[in-house]
Amino acid sequence: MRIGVITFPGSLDDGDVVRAVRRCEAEAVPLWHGDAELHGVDAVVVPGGFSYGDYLRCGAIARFAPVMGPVLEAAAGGMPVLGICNGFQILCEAGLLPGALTRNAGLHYVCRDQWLRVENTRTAWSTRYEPGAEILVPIKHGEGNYQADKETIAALEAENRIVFRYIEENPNGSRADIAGICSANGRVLGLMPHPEHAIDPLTGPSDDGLGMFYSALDSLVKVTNE
Amino acid sequence: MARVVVEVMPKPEILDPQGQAVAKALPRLGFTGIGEVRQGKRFELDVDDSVDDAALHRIAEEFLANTVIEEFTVRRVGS
Amino acid sequence: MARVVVEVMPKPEILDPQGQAVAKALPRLGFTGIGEVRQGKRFELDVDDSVDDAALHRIAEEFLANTVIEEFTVRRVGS
Amino acid sequence: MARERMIDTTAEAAKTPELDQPYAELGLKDDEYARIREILGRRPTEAELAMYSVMWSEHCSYKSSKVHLKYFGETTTEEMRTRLLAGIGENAGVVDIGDGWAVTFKVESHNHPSYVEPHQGAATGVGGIVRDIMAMGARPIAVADPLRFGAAEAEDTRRVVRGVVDGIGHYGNCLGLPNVGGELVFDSSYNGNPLVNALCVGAMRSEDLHLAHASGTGNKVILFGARTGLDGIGGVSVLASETFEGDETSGGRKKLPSVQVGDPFTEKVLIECCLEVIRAGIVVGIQDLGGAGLSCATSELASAGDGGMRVELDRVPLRAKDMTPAEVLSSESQERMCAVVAPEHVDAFLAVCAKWDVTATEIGAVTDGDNLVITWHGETVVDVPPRTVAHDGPVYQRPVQRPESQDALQANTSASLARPDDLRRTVLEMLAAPNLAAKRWVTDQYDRYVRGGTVLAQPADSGMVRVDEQTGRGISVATDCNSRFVALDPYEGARLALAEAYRNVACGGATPLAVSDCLNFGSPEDPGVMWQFREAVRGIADGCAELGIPVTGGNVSFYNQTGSTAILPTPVVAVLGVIDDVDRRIPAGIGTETGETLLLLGETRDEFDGSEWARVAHGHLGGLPPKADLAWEKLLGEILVAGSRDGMISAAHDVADGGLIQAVIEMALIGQTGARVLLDPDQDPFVQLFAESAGRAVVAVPRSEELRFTEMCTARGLPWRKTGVVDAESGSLEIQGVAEFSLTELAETWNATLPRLFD
Ligand SMILES: Nc1ncnc2c1ncn2[C@@H]1O[C@H](COP(=O)(O)OP(=O)(O)O)[C@@H](O)[C@H]1O
Ligand SMILES: [Mg+2]
Repeated sequence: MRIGVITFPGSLDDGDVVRAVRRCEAEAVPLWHGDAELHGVDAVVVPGGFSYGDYLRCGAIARFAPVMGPVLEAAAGGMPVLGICNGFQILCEAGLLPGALTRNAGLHYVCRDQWLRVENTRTAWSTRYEPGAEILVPIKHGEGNYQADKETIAALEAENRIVFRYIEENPNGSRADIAGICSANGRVLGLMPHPEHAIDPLTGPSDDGLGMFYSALDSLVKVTNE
Repeated sequence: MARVVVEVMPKPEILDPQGQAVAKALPRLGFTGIGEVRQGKRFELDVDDSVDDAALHRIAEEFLANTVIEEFTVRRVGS
Repeated sequence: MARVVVEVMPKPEILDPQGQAVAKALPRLGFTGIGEVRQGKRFELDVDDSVDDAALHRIAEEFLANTVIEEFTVRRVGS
Repeated sequence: MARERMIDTTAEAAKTPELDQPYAELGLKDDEYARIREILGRRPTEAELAMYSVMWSEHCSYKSSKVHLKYFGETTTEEMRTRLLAGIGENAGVVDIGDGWAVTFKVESHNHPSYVEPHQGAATGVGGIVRDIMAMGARPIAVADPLRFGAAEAEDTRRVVRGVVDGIGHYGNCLGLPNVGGELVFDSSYNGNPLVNALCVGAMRSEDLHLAHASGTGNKVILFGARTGLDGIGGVSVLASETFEGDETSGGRKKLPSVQVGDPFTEKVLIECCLEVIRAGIVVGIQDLGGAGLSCATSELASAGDGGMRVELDRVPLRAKDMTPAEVLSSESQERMCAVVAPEHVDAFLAVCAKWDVTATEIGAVTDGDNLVITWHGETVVDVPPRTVAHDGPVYQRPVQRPESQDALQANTSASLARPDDLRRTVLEMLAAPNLAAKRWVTDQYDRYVRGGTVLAQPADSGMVRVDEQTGRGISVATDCNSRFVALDPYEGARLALAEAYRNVACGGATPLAVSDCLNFGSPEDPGVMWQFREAVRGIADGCAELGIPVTGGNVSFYNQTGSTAILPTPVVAVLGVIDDVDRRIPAGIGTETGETLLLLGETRDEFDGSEWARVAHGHLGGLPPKADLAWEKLLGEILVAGSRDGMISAAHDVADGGLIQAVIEMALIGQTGARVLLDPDQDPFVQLFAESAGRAVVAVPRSEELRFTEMCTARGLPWRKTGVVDAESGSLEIQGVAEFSLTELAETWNATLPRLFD
């Protein structure tokens, strides 16, 4: 299995995603923002960081990068795509996911270990979790406050597209405690928390994040078998 | 060369934590009589005369503003 | 109630990385003919009629703008 | 055109030897100016004057501190140097940590800018120290930020705290560097003068070590990174206005604020770009641009090489219009680096820069002459021996005098202070005091996870990051300084700062290896301050000799004062440690196993002078600091490391501000596990709970290891006492016979203070 990891100028957690992918014994394929080519990968991760400095708005400049063209095409064709933090912001800016991520309600950047509930275990990135599972994953962002109009939120709820919700405490004011959402077909997932920083209790609060990467591998195996 | 101003403000129905924080802080600093505050962005662009209004509108709509959460105005303010 | 607009822009001699990033990105997005871009803030305040211009000036100067690196204008735009 | 004619050249200088020059406004003394004339055999040009004045400033030339700092070198033995690959004098010291890895670290201050513009001042402080580390050829891997602010409740503190923390967070987070530690101290002596110190650690393969050299005639000098603007020129704008008569239309400029705005994104790509050219082996030397900008970079590069250097200054990419050569040389625009590159590698170098979209320009070359020659549109504006700018600045023997008030200060001990009856209340009051309260409000604004190698970070005693993913080798770093102790006795206080940082590193299970410092003091023109300074330097140096670890570098910041009152002397000490496998790190929180024993290592004495209790309960500062016994600290360190190696310790925390009870409460809250504290019936409970005797740590030891561990302590002569038991079921902390607290009550008390003050 080959999982592509995009590096934009200003990406920070790309190396950590590569580490997480390797931990699951899949092949991590570095993808460069300026290269409009996915090099035959089976899935793509858009990692966290401050792409292009996150000037203007988070993700606003990155979504125009050459590599994003093929990402949009592949997503339309059902390829699993995961956007983490800045990656989530980029996917929203690019229109792959609805809504937008705005300044945290507390106006501070927040780095902490956060409990999440897994609300949907049927997406390409969440099948390894038990329904309703509670997982502990770091968050670290200044603009993770998910906003969309009422209809969009209602539709996300109705279609069970809210995949992860903050529990115990909402760290950023996000509507409906949204931590992560998916596309209508469940193949594209965006979330603010960082599964790649929860792969080993030595360097993170848990290894709960590995489930996301294993889920993707499962879904790829299934697709291949079908 | 013309100077163009693009103003981008959060849509009224979208929560504006920055504006709210300002409104909340003002009385603490001894300033009363301020009701709601909204905070947005202001861009000043130096624009070649070859750039027409339609292009400016697209720059604002597709790039400077995120129309999911923001609204914008474009204005030429002279050269 | 009046509507007041405060515009805050980086001083000309101060680095404006945001504006620069926008200017640099535009050609990549296919928009040419834009020279310099500067990015600032825009505040809309709903203000009681009791608040006079001097108070508004102080709010802008002491709070909304950081006059070490920014300059500002205050404008009443009607009610 | 008009302006170009007015550029002051060396030819012009030779023709107009008697021209009045504004050297005093630029901070040069009469005799310093006379020396410059003597060196050059003529008056300096405007650009030369700008160069000398910044490079001979206190900040760049260490003119007041040099004679004292020499003591660090004199006290460093060959044995202490064995792991040192580069020491004092380089951009940052470099230490061999094993497995082929070298680590470099340094602390710098950005105090004054952070008061004027807290966000940008602090942000650019981080940016500057990171470039120092890059200049050694290392990849920055972690940052830490020792901070001191005015009284927590004071009027202006909120503005400064919020701006500084936001600035450090924004810049460091955006660079992708985990923030793994620091300090947060409030004291009214910092009211008008916060201390914003920033530390960066970098790692590299030993063979990649790059010192700033410019050897090799014909090698090219390349400036890369951000464009050069008018930021941070401050003093030098005097030149413009003096020469061009002030008003803006004729080309003079308003006095510019010396504020620089940082662009962390540009710095992030600069890091990647630098590392790529270093890895490709296509640079001869590399130098950061920090204070004094191009003046510093060109003169230091040139004087570190074996020849001269020629620079075409008009090739420097500018951001502002009509800058003069003096302004270009003095600009402190951020996010710039300078490299020396062999001609055959220039294309490859520029290609890497293009890949990262980093502006890069060849601005000159190494020559076989002796001088640094700088031209502007073909005319020579600087022609100087580079060493005279970079290294031969003035050296002062400032008067040193122990202040008369010192005796009275030391005589005013805490012995007469009323001690509390209600210890329960005192525990809670202390826990909520701004200097002891939880630092989460600050540390939650910093990314500690990025790079995926952080093993310990706040609220642990030290920050620890993995350096080698294969072997698990890692480094650890802690910074400390109790400036109240330093005020009472600068020599002992500085040794205590060293002792505490050393102990904090050992508490994580790492072996301390090297020291860096950031010496923050008042005005060097005050003989009393110079006395504090000299004593502190001696204290650190002697302490290092006792511990057997070298000082590898540091930074001096003078003129820190609120009004005319100097800050408490604050020599911040940073200790770097190594651990062969981060998997055996010792956490600070208890709860790995229930029923573990809590042991207090070290000895508790009735020591309250300068303590946090004296401050909180009585606003008192006087007497003599606790005793520092470094042989003992060393032994304690060895025992902690041995305990970690043999799996005998499951948690450890040093005992410092607030005493034993503060340490135990923190261990319980971090581990979210209750405990019972057992006091010695023969000793005063107040003293046991709150005294700040040095050389102590609390460790949690699994029952099965208790005997083995205590026997080791006894055999090696380290006093220990059983001071409690971990009680996972209780959800509370009980001090037997004194008081009981639920963990919830403690957590709320500990966590509430900073949000209340600063949100
Ligand atoms: N400004 C800061 N930035 C980052 N971490 C900090 C800062 N201030 C304090 N910390 C962290 O908070 C924790 C508690 O600090 P402190 O009580 O000063 O530790 P110690 O007494 O062990 O030196 C430590 O992990 C320290 O590194
Ligand atoms: Mg400690």
